[in-house]
Order: sequence, then structure tokens, then C-alpha cells
Amino acid sequence: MTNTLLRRLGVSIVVLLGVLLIGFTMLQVIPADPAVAIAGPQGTEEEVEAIRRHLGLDQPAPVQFVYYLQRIAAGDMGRSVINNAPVFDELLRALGPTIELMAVAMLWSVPVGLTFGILAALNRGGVLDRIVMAVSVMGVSVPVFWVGLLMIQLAVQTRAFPIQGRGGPLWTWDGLSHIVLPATALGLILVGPVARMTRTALAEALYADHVRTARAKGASEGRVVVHHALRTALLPIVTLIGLQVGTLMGGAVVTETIFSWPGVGRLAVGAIVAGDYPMAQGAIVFLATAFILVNVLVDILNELADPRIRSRT
Amino acid sequence: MTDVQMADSGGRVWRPAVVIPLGILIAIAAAAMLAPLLTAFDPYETELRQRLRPPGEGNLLGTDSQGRDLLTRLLYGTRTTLMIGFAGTLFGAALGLTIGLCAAFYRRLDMILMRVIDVFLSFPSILFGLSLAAMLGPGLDSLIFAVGLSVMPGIARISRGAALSIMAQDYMAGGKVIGLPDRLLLTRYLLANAYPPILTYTMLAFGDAILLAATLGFLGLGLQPPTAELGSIAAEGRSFLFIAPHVSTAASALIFAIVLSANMLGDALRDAGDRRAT
Amino acid sequence: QTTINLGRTTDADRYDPHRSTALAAAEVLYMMGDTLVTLSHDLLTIEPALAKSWDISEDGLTYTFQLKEGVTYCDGRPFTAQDVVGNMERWLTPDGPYVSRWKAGDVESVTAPDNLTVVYKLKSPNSGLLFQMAQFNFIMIDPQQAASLGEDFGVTAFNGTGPFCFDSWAPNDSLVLTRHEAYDWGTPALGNTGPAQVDRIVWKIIPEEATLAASLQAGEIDASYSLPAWSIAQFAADPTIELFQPIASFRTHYVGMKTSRPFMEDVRVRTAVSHAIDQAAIAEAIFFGTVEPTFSYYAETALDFDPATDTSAFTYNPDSSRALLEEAGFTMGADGFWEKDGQRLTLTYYGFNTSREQAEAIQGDLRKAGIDLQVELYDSTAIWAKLREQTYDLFQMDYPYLNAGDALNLYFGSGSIPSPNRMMWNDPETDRLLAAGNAAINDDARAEAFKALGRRLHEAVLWKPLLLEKPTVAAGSRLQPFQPAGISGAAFGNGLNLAIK
Amino acid sequence: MNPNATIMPEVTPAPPLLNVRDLSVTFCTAAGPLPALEAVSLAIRPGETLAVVGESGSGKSVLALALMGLLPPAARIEATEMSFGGTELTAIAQAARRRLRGRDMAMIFQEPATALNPVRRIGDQLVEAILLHDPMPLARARDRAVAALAATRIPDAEIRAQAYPHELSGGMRQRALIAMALIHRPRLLIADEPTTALDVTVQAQILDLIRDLANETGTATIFITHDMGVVAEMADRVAVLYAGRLVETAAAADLFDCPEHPYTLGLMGSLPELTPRGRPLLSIAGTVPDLRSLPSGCHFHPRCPFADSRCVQEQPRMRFLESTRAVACHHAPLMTMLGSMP
Amino acid sequence: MTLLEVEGVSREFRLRNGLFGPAHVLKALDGVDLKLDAGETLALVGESGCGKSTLGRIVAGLDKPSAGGLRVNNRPALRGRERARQIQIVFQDPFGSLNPSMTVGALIAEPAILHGLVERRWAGERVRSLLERVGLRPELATRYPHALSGGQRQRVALARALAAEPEMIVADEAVSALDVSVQAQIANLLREIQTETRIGLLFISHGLSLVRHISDRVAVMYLGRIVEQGPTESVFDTPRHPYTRALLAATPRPLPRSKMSSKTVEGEVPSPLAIPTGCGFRTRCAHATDICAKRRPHLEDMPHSAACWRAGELPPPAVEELQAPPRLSSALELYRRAAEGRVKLAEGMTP
Ligand SMILES: Nc1ncnc2c1ncn2[C@@H]1O[C@H](COP(=O)(O)OP(=O)(O)OP(=O)(O)O)[C@@H](O)[C@H]1O
Ligand SMILES: Nc1ncnc2c1ncn2[C@@H]1O[C@H](COP(=O)(O)OP(=O)(O)OP(=O)(O)O)[C@@H](O)[C@H]1O
Ligand SMILES: [Mg+2]
Ligand SMILES: [Mg+2]
Repeated sequence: MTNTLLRRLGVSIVVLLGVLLIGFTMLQVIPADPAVAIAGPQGTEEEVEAIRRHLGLDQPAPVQFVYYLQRIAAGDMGRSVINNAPVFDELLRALGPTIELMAVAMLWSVPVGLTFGILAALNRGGVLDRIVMAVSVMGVSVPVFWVGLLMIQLAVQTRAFPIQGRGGPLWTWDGLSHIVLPATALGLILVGPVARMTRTALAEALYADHVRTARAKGASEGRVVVHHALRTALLPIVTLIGLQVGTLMGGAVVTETIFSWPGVGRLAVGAIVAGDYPMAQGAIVFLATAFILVNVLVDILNELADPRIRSRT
Repeated sequence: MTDVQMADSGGRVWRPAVVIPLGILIAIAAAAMLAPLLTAFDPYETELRQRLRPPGEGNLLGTDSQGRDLLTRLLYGTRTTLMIGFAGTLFGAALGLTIGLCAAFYRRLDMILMRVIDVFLSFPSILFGLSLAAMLGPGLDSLIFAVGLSVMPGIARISRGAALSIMAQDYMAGGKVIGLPDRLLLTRYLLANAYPPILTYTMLAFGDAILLAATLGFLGLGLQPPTAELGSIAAEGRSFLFIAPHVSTAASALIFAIVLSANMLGDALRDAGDRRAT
Repeated sequence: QTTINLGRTTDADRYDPHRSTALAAAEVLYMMGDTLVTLSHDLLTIEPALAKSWDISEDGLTYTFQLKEGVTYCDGRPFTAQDVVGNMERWLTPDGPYVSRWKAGDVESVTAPDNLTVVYKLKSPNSGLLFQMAQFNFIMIDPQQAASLGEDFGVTAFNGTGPFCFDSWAPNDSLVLTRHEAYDWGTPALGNTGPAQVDRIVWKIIPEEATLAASLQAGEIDASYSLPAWSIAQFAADPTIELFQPIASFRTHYVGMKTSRPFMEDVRVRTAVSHAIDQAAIAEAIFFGTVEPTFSYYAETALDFDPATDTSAFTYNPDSSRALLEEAGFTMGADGFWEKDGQRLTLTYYGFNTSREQAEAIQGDLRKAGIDLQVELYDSTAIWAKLREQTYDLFQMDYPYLNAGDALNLYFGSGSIPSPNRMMWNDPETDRLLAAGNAAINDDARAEAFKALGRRLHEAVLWKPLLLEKPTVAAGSRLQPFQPAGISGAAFGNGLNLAIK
Repeated sequence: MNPNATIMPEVTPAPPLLNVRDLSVTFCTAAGPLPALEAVSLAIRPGETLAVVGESGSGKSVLALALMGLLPPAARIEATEMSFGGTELTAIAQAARRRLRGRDMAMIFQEPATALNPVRRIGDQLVEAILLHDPMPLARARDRAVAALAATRIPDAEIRAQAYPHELSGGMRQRALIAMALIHRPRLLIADEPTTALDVTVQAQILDLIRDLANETGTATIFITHDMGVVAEMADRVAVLYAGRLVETAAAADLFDCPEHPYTLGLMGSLPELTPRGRPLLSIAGTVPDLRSLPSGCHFHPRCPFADSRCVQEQPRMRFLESTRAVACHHAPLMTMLGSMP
Repeated sequence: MTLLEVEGVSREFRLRNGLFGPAHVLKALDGVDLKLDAGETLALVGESGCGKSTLGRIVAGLDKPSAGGLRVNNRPALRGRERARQIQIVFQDPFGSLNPSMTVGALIAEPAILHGLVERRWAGERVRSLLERVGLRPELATRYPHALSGGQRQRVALARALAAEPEMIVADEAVSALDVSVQAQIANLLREIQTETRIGLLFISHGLSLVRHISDRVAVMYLGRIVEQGPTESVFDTPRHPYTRALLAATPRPLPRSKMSSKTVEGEVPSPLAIPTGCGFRTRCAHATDICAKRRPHLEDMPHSAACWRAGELPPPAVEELQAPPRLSSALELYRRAAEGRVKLAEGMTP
């Protein structure tokens, strides 16, 4: 068990290095030049050169990457070339709100998706199945920004919830009310995939041999669905949710922009566009690490939940 | 093949669940292709003083922020969007498929190929697309490239999974035993049988690709004017969502129809596949 | 505790007057610090600020400032002439990472004979210096703090003499300012002299324009002037929201033309392009009438604008456009575009992706006039780098200025090639007039030189002026009406006039 | 209705535990209705072992599931009678039917590898089976579960109860399933090919076990198989299914002495044991028909060497030749009919 | 003439856990020697997981031995396409052994065309004759495998194997998944083809009764080793290895209440990851003694030999010959004649 975990983490580091390299290469080629941007519309050649020297941007790219790796290895993610803020601190500050947003989004959308999926699976091929699936797919079919802005318009008219910013910690009313809209918009992305996977996995599990055995024991249909079918169907669903975290992060970029949520997604987009490569690179590494960790966690969960996987070690 | 002909095509694929979304997709694509015949307006002719007119007489869906006929813009925009979705998915699928099949077929490559895929998968796809689009500069080809590369890892994974289960079938060994070269084993045997789940997933990826393109438009990395593209129309129209909701809404609705149909088609194809398997 | 929430779409990279060029930095810096002198609301008169008076030597080379007494920084330390010296030394460090140094003129030395006297010596006269000194780059920081914080100055802390003190900053999210209790040295001509009327000001970043507008409606912010045009038009009809504009504020949108490109070197082509663009329609439609179409490089009300300037080249006149192109040897091709020597009249246009609509409108106008415009839009951080690649014919931009001299100095001298003189306008006469205007030691001489230069440049058709923009502040019902400031477009000024009903 | 096709004559006074008359099962499939069982009648008495044989797809499992009430919703079930211990199964509510399942009638499935819940311990699965019908303290249920495992001669039952299914060998898993099925001493045990997935040496052990345990508890057993060897080993009586129809029922001894239905005869002929070495095996020509398009008349006629025009036109009814022997063939009794032929 | 010689073939699988995991060694085959003559049927029997398929795959060239080697026609076995010309294989699972995306015709034509045995334009002709050879109607050539029954598929698989005109065929449980009636058809067919073409047949099966019926010689495998080998009659009538005896005793036979003696073996086959020392069977063997744990027994060099230290001391087995009851015998005879068309019931001859 710990062995697998260590091995899994070892592989993750290899993957992370790959992410780092690709990220760095791409960011290097982005035409945005922070020095020019800082100098502004009226900046002169000399000013730009001075700024560039000052930021260390005059070094060749491979040298910069080596410096970067050295610093990373020493636990230092560097500083923003735009405002010299320590990348790690900035990301850490933005990570909390993003995790909060994603967590709340998942908190409502996963149960809803599960419920939809169960309803559909139990009525497979029926009218309810079609309706439920159509509804749940809608969430992934409309651009998030459109949904978000529509919600903002509704909220302005009804004055139901605050429309921008983070109100504070989640346990305060202010914090809670601020997260309602962004979490709703973001969660919509997840409902469809979860519902779809639940439907497929459960429909399969409902007629699995061991579920039939449970019925033969005299278990009631409810018990059969919840204790036996859903329990085994949960494995692929959890795996899917782990992978969907990536999509959710993508959605968070947009949601954070629309609802002025101070998260990593917005930070990352801003940094990429501005050519602030230590910050962008940091954000990419952070998000990739988060994704990898979540999926390691999913693997562990699966291992805990499925003795077959557990004993493979 | 030889003189041996195809006979029956197996299970019932042409069910309503397949036909309806496919029909919608084809209808939308046809309308986009025939745009010049369907509308008398010039998609590039601006008329600023006629801007943001609500749907009604003259302009069926109203006008956009430049006073162009919105319906016309949408029709031409659908062309671009389908082009991006199609070409991007095709590119991503071709790449992903090759990687996935090779990983399953040449077991020695599996480890390294899958790590590469993991790298791409761990890269938040929107940031990936964003970096790529920013790197290559705005333009159709870079958008297609960005979209393609972000759908690639998913397809590679699915392909590998599907191919692995085919690899376990006796007929793969059967092909080897009669002395078939790898080229034929990979295509005639592996691909020919592994494709259904891949196709299904590709339909879903097609929807994702279109949404990704729209999101890049929202983030300011869409196509350059005056090219019409649904995502960009929806993204730009969002500024007027409160005063002229028809622009963004109509474009979003069209995106919705395309993505939903692609999703439904993917689901239905999978269900059809399921049924045939049992 | 009273708090005012101000909304805006972008944040500054840092709050350092010597290292920032952005309006986003200026608008906050004006609240956190003071300049030596400032400008009246109409931007025509120099007003005292930290300097209560000043003398200019006959030769125009020595400026002697007398500072107000009792001015303190937020941390309580008294503000002295040495601090002014420290500011200037920092900013003018040779090869330092500092920007906009040309605004300081050709400085010989800045010295402090005593605690309240500053002697500012130039190598050559600079007629615009006092106006420039009102700009945010001249805001007096705490040089000791700047030295000790190094790169973190203006990021983690800022010690200033302004009506508000830096409290905390979460980049791209919010910046909190608190009242500077001791503040009472405000400029009387600008209204309240201090202290500020609210305890806190919170600047919130709301990147999405539509959300920003909705936030004002929902009362989540009290005021903003970075609102989208459509919402201002809408708010004009909204009884709960009031709109204010500064008396004078100069920001002109223009399309620059690069004179070193094959087609564009011909002034007839440039004029034809200019005649083809209908800036009135853009103002009316794209900006919902919240801006004015303009026909000169800088506002006609700006200091040193010559009413005799010939602006006829900048009207919307498709007929002249056609005639000029024919005269220049172009023929109309079968595809509806002009061509010459088998080459289509295709021009490349760089713009900001935030001004997409303007670009599309211009593209549409030119298309109607038979000119094929290839539009390339970039993010505001990428475009500067793109512009340096020198592959454009036209570029679109907007800029703030204080008066004609300011505007002319920025862009047209041959010394500014390739940037910011992106027109590649290399003209000895321009350089001569510019030098004359700057060196003038009296107003008339200066005005004469700048007016002559203005006429010359307008005749050369280097820009197509489009719009004159004044910030419109939209304020919710909580805020008391106030007179927005005009300087640099930072409409909330130093914040002394902001109050809650 | 066919008057002959129903009641088994009463040889012993004991009333049948299970009595099924004219059981038909039709699946609604995308390609039209699929009659998986057609008018099947059978009866089984307490303590008796009835073997149901037939080729793959003949409807053996469908029969078992229909009796258990476990067919998927797509199945339509019709029966004139389906009584169990005096209760008419088709008349009682789902809940009542459920209470019978596992307690009064139990089932062992074919694939021990998949029939157990992979994510729960063997012991817990047994405990669940116990508690579903017999509420008791958990500790006691645990003890009972271990005891039941031990009864199937699983070594170290105490430890094995803590194991997950994949940690056990196929034989042990099958034992666990048997323990689970027999835990409430059901009156009827349905074993659907319980040993096909096992090696012969293990199969022998399992067959022994089922026989012994069923004897101990006095349970009536329906034993489904396609292996004539296993039939010989286990059965008192045999019912032969072909394409969803019962074609022959007989006492095991009689059947092996000489089958009456040509299909059964063909099956016997296919057995290598009964064919001298070197001679070709006697095989039944053709293949099992598609249930959606069954041949007219006797469903076996296209493959039957004795078929005549009557077999093509008229569907033979189940007829009693002796008190314990019924055949659905126009030519029965075969030997008498054919014995005189040259 | 010796067609195939398997010499000391071993096959180990390294089961690795991920990138850095520890490796377990699974000995699927451990020093197997076999010989097969042209026109001969050698049956390989043994319980699940004992290595039968692995050996079959190695013979067919689908896998490489870790040690030992093969000789075909007294020369070291060829590789790849050349091996394919010599040896073909038919698999167990009728549903998984044919490429479902190709028509029957294309499937059968493929090896023939690939090896240049027939020109593309004559392939149809060849397909037709092969289909007839395996007892299928030529119309089936246009069908896809999913439209065929299990028995038909196995016939197609056989036709495909024959299309390469090999010298021997490995039939890996080729009939095990089929119903008895169909099993008999295919078994008959195999025999028929073999007597006609003198093809060598390696018949892998776990069903003893069929093996006894169609094979010339039998090799019994247990945990990757051959434990007994000899002419079919001899092995079945006088089994020498306790495992062979147990296997025979455990096979249920179609005699009512034949009362097999199941007590002969206890427990189940040990995991091939942990094969017992010495004789692999000793853990389940009632006759095991000390030597069995210490040293590994080997096959003697004679026609019928068993790898057992105690083979000589064991009491003779009680194997009774199964005989069909007289009534059944004559009924079967009748059936056979009827099936051959010699008996036709007169119209209306019903009671
Ligand atoms: N759920 C179902 N839906 C449709 N058809 C079914 C279903 N279950 C069984 N059938 C059909 O009913 C027929 C009888 O199937 P059944 O499983 O009873 O056969 P069997 O005799 O048990 O065969 P085997 O020996 O292979 O287990 C088959 O043709 C099968 O296709
Ligand atoms: N590719 C492989 N990797 C790892 N182990 C394998 C592999 N192939 C076979 N084995 C193992 O080798 C042993 C022998 O397998 P093989 O398939 O030859 O047995 P078999 O006698 O054919 O069994 P069955 O009767 O079940 O088909 C088994 O324990 C199996 O798990
Ligand atoms: Mg069955
Ligand atoms: Mg095998």
C-alpha cells in the first residue's frame, strides 16, 4: 500500500517534470514581453533594455530554464517578473479560494449528477432516462461565461446573492452567499459527466452477477441498488470525478473571471497572457500538481474501496 | 478485399437516438455550407447605425454590434466553428489514436507514451490551449492546433484502453500466427475493432473542442476580425448581454445545439455499441 | 467606519510612481501620495500642492520650490526637501529599471539647501516641466522605504503623504486604503483640503465589464469609471445611478500610420485612409455617444492648440478618399478593392483586443472604401512586443495628455523612433520646433512653437484622430455628488472629495 | 389446454414442493419477442434432485431465474400454475416473494468468480444473507457464517471469512456460495451449472458437497447442467430442454438406460464415453435454432434423423409413456416404433 | 517421421508491479519435452493454469521460450511468416478468435493470399472449397463472424488454419466451449481432416473423455511439467501417475450413479508462483513420501512413462470400461443409421 503510493508519487514527479519543461518551452515562445509591457506605450528602447536586464530576461532561454529548475529544486518558485511578488505566496493565496470554489461546486454537482445518473439507470431507455440525460448534458454544452452572466443578470434583478468577489471564510454568511453563484455556474460543468458515468456504470452493475446474487439472497431492491450495485459502480465514477477536476479547473478560469473570484485560474491566465513566466509556470505547476495529487488520491480511494486493486501489490 | 463482399451490417445503429442528433448536426452543417444561398446579407458589411437591433423584420435574428445581420454572421460563424471543431478533433484524434494504439500494441513503448500522455493530461487543458494560442498568435491554424492538442490526451487514453482489450482477444494472436505484418495487424485488426469507443469519445471531444474554442474567444484569444466564429460571437456579445441579449444568446444556443447533438450522438453510439455486445 | 468601494477592471503591476506607466497605478497613487504641484480642474493652471510656492530663474533652468510645513508621511515621519531629492535621485538613477524619465526634463541636479527648499536645476529649459510635475510619476514616495524594500516597494507596502494610506493589496483582487488622519495639506482649488471624508477606500478588481456594471447596480461597488459604454448609456436613464465627468480630461483615440511602409509613405494614401473612417459613427454607435468624435491629434481645448490647424484631412469623406487614391495611381479591382501595380491595397492593422469593436468598425469602413484591412488584435501586454516587430501599417491606440506640448513631445520626435514614435516620422523640422517649444522660457514662445508644430504634423496626416474620451464616473446612490478630477484620467483624484451621503 | 401436458402422476403420497404448469417466458428485445421458455411444466418433491439438461441457450438459466423471480424486467412471464409449498408464486406480492428468496428457495450460480460481491468480505456477505431473514446480534450472525463456511469444508473458515472473493480460489468461492445458499436450510435449492467453471478434481469435491448438504437438510434440488456425466452423478430425475421446450422427463436410471426423445438420444451419442474409440462420434446435425424464428412443428425436426412430415406440421405434446416418463415426440416410444425396422 | 520436437522448453513470466515494483517469477512451463509425428494426434491434458496454452502458443510461435527450443522437421523452428507456414493454431473461444470486422471469406482468404498460396482473384474459389472442406455452405463467405454460431465459427477458424496449408495444427481447447453435440461435430471433423492430410495435431484439452476418443498419444501436465506421457490406451487403462489417476477418477461419467471416488485428491492446484519443491503434486498426493519433497521426478525414456517416484509401487488402478447399456446401444445404432439416411420412417407411422 505505502509502496504503491511511493511508486505512484515517483511517477508523478516524472510527469511533473514533463509539465515543467513543456510549460517553460511554451511560455518562452509567447510573444508577450513583460519588459515592453512595463515600459508602457511611451517607453523608449533604453528603458525597455534596462528593465529587461533588471528582470534577467536578457539571458538565453535555456539558461533561464536551468536557473528556474535550480530554484525550484531549492524550493523557490521565483518571483513574478511583473511585480516581484513571490510566486509561491501568491499562488498559495489564490489556491485557497480556488479549492473552496471547486469544492463547493463539487459538493452540489456530484450528488445531483449521481441522483440524475441513478434515476436514468433505473429507467434506462425510458422517458425519464432521456429527460434526465438531456438536462444533465446541457451543463456541458453551453459556454460557461454565458451561463454565468445570465445568472448575474438574474441576481441583480432579484438581489438574491452577491455577484462578485469572495466574501470571506465559508462559514460566515458573507462567505457563503458570495460563493453561491460561482459555485453554481462551475458545478454545472460536472453534472453531465457524473450523471452519464453513473448511468453507464450503474446500469451495468445492476445486472452484474454478484448483484443478482444479492437479489437471490432476498435483499430488497433498494438495498440491492445502494449496497451492491452503487457500491461497485462508484469506482469508475470516482475515477471520472478525479479526471474531471482538470475540466473543472478550466471552468474555474472562466468562472473566476466572471465572478471576480480571486483564484489561481485568473492568476494563471493573467500571467500567461502577460508573459510573466515564473508566475505562469508556477500556476501551471500548481494546477498540474493539484490534478496529479487528486488523482493519486482517487487511486488510493479506489484502492481502499476495491480490495482487488489493493491486493495487486 | 477479395471478391468477398460485405453482407449485413450487424446491430441496429439507425435508431432515433442516433438519427436525431446526427440529423441536427447535418442540418446545421448544411446550413453553414449553404450560407450564401440562405441569406442575402454580406457577413462583413458593417452598418454601425443599425447595430444591436433586436430580432424582427429585416433581420430575422437582429443585428450584431457592427450592425451586421446576425443570422448571416451565425451561419458563417458556424462554418468556422465546425471547421475548428472538426479539424481540431481530427488532428487530436489522429495523434491520440496513433499514440494509444502504439502504446497498446508495442508494450515496450507503453510506459513512456503513457507518461507523455499523463503530462498532457495533467496540464490544465484551458491553460494549455491558452498558452498555445498565445504562443502561436491568434489565427485559425493555431486555434485548431491548440484545440487538437488538448483533446489528444483523452483520445490517446481511450484508444489505448480500447486497444488493450482488443489485444487480449485471440484473433490478434490469430493474425500474428498467420504471419501478418504489424501494419496490417494495427489497422485491419486492432483499429478496425477498437474504434467504436474511440469514435464515441471523439464525438464528446468534438463538443469539448468547440467549447474550448469559445472559451479561448472569451479570454481574448479568438480569431481576428472580421472572421465570424460562434464562440467569439458569443463571447463578444456577452458585453451586451444586458442590453441586447439576442447576440450572445443566439450564438450560445447554436453552440449548445452543436455540442448537445455531438454529446447525444456519442452517447447513443455507445448505447448502440453496448447493445450489440450483449 | 465608512468604506467606499471603487470598481475597476484591471490592476496595476505595482504601485511605484517611478516604475509604473499604467492608469491603474496612477489612480491609486494619487490617493496615496502628493506631487509638488498640481493642476486646476480645467488643467490650465498650475496649483500648489506639497510646494506652497516656486520660482523659476530667468533662463528657465532653475526651479526653486518652497515646501509646506507640517507635512508627514503615513508613518508619521515628516516630509522634507531631502525626500524630494531622494525621490529624484532614485527615479533618475542611470540604467535603473525606471520609466518615463523624460518627464523630469534634462536634469542637472536636484538639491535641498534646507529642509523646506528644493532647488531643481535643468541643463536645458523645459517649458512643460511644471505641468509634468503634476503627473503621478512625480508623486513623492518615501525614498528610505523604497531603498529598504527594494523590489517589494509598492507591492507589499507604500509610505506616502497622501490623504490615504496603503493598507493591504491582493493583486488582481483588491487594494485597501485607510484614511491618513493627519492630512490637512490638500490644494484648496481642488476642494476639500483634508482630512478625507471616509475611513476606507477599497479598490476592487472586477475583470468582467458586464459584472462590473452589474455590481454597481447591485450596490456592491459605489462608483467606477472603467464601465463599458453601453452601461453608461443605460445608467443615464437609471435614477439610482448618477454620472459625473471632469471639467477637463484629455484622452484621444487615434489610428497611427506608419510612414515607412510601401503604401503609407504617400500622404495621399494616408489621407484617403483618414477620409474613409467615420469616427462620428463610431462615437455614436460603438460608444453609445459617451465620447466625442475628434478631428485633431489632441483636444482643441488643450493648451497650445492652434485653432488655425487644418483638420480637413480628418473628416469622414469617402468621395475624397476615392479621388485621392485615384490620384495616387490606384485603380479599383474586380474584387472591390483598390490596387496599384497589381498589388491590392491591403494594410495591416494592430490593435488591442479590448478595442475589438472599434477595429471591426474601422475595418468595415475601409472595406466600404475599397481598402482591405488585415486586423490583428493583441492583448495589452503582447501588443507592445508585436509593435516592435515593425510589421504594421496602422495601429490603434489611445493616450492621455495634459496639453499640446505634452502630446507632441511624446510621439513625434525622431529620437523616439521606433518607440514611441511608431509612425517612424523622421522630420528635422519637427525636431527643431519641438526643441524650440521645450526650450521656450515664456508662454508665448512655447505656444508659438507648439502651434506651428501642431499645424505641420496635422498636415502630414500621421494619425487619424478618432475620439476624445473623458472618464465618466458612475456612482451609486450612497455616494455624494462630487467633481471628478481630470489629471491623467484618474477621475477619483486624491479621493478627498469622496463622501458618503 | 393440453390435458396431458400437465400433472405428474402421484407416485408417492408426498405433495410436490414446487409445481409448475405451462411456464412461458418471453423477452422483449429490440429485434422482437424472444420466447425463451414455452409451456414448461415440472414438479419436484422434497428431497428429490431434478436435473435439467440442455444445450447452451436452451433456456436452463431462464427457467432457474423464473423460478427464483429474478428475471430482468424485459422478461414477460406466464404460467398456469407456479406453486411453491402451497403458495401460488405468481399471486403474491414482490415483498413476499423476496422473503421466500434466500430463506425457502436459494440459488447457486454458475460463475463463482463474479457471483460474489468483489468489494465485500466473504464473511460479511454471508452475514448479510443471514440477517436479511433472521435478525440476530451481529456477533452471533458472524459465528453462524463461520460455521456455515466450515460446513462446506473450507479450511480455516474463521480466517477465510475475512477474505475478499478474489483472494480465494475458484473452488473456495463456489463453496462460499453454497454456504450462502444453504444457510437458511432452504426447501428448494437451484444450482445453475455450479461446476462448469471449475477443474474436474475440484468439481468432484463440489458435487459431493452439494449432494451431502442437500441430503442433510432434506432440500429438494434442481440441478442445471449440460454435462451428462454430472447428471448421472447427481440426479434422481432428469428433464431435457430443447429450444425452450421440455422434450423429455424421466427417472435418471431410465434415461440412461434408453432415452425416448431423438434429441436426448443424439446427446447421448455425442458423448465420447459411449462411442468406441476410432469410430466417429454420433453428432446431431445442424445447430440449435434461433429462438426468434423457431422451426414449425417439432422444433427439433430439422436436426432429427427420424423426422417426417407430421413433425414438420404438428407440434408434439408432452405424453406420458410410463408414470415417471414423459416425452414430446410423435415417434415415442422410439424403440417400439423403430425396433421392428430392419 | 518426427514433425515437431519440443526440447526442454521453459517459460517464465516476470510479473512486475509498475515501474519500480518487485518482480515475481511465474514458472508457466518448466522443462517440457514432447514429440509429435506427422499425422499423429498428441493430446495435452491438465487442469486450468498448468501451462497448456503457454506451450501451445510457443509451438505456434506466439511466444518465445525462456529456455529450450523447438525443432520442426529436424531443423530448428523458423520464425514469423515461415513458422506460420508450418504451424497454425485454433483457439478455444469461438467468439474471440475471429476478427469481427472481416467477413468469413476475407478471413479465410487472408492467410492464403498472405503466403502467396493463391492469387487474389482466385481467392474466392479457394475460400469456397475450404468452407466445403469444413462442412459449411459457401454462402457463409459473405457473413460476419457475429452472425455465426459457435460451432460455425470454430469451423471457420479451422478453415482459416487450413488455408495456410500448415504441417501441423495446434488446437487449444478448440472444442471445449462448444455444446456436446457441436463438440462431436468438430471432433469428427478434426479427425477426418487429419487422416486425409496427415497433418500433425496438438490437441489441448481438459476434457479427458474426448481426448481418449480422438488422440493417439496423451501427455498429462501438472504445474508446467509433463507428469505422464504415453499411448492413449495405455495411459487411460493403466494410469501410472497419481495425478492422472485422480483426474480420471474425478471425471463424471454418463452412468447413472457412477459413484466416482472424489476422495482421491484434496485441495486445489497450487499457485504457479509457488510451485512445491520436488514433485509438484506431492501436496495433494495421498502417496507422497519424503523423497517426493526433496527431488524432482523425471519422465523415463519409454513409450509410457510417468514422472513419479512411487509409480512402480502404486496398486493397479481400478478402471472399469464404460459400456453403453444394450438398449441404448441399439437405439444409438438406429440413430446412426437414420442419420446416415438408411432408415426413413414411413409416413404416418405413429402410434
Ligand atoms: N435478459 C435477456 N434478454 C434477452 N434474451 C435473453 C435474456 N436472458 C436470456 N435470453 C435468451 O434466452 C435464451 C435462453 O437463455 P439461457 O441463459 O436460459 O440459456 P442456458 O440454457 O442457461 O444456456 P447456457 O448453457 O449457455 O447457460 C437464450 O437464447 C438467450 O439469448
Ligand atoms: N502473459 C502472461 N503473463 C503472466 N502470466 C501468464 C501469462 N500467460 C499465462 N500466464 C500464467 O501461466 C500459467 C499457465 O497459463 P496457461 O494459459 O498456459 O494455462 P492453461 O493450462 O492453458 O490453462 P487453462 O486451462 O485455464 O486455459 C498460468 O498461471 C497463467 O496465469
Ligand atoms: Mg445458463
Ligand atoms: Mg488455456
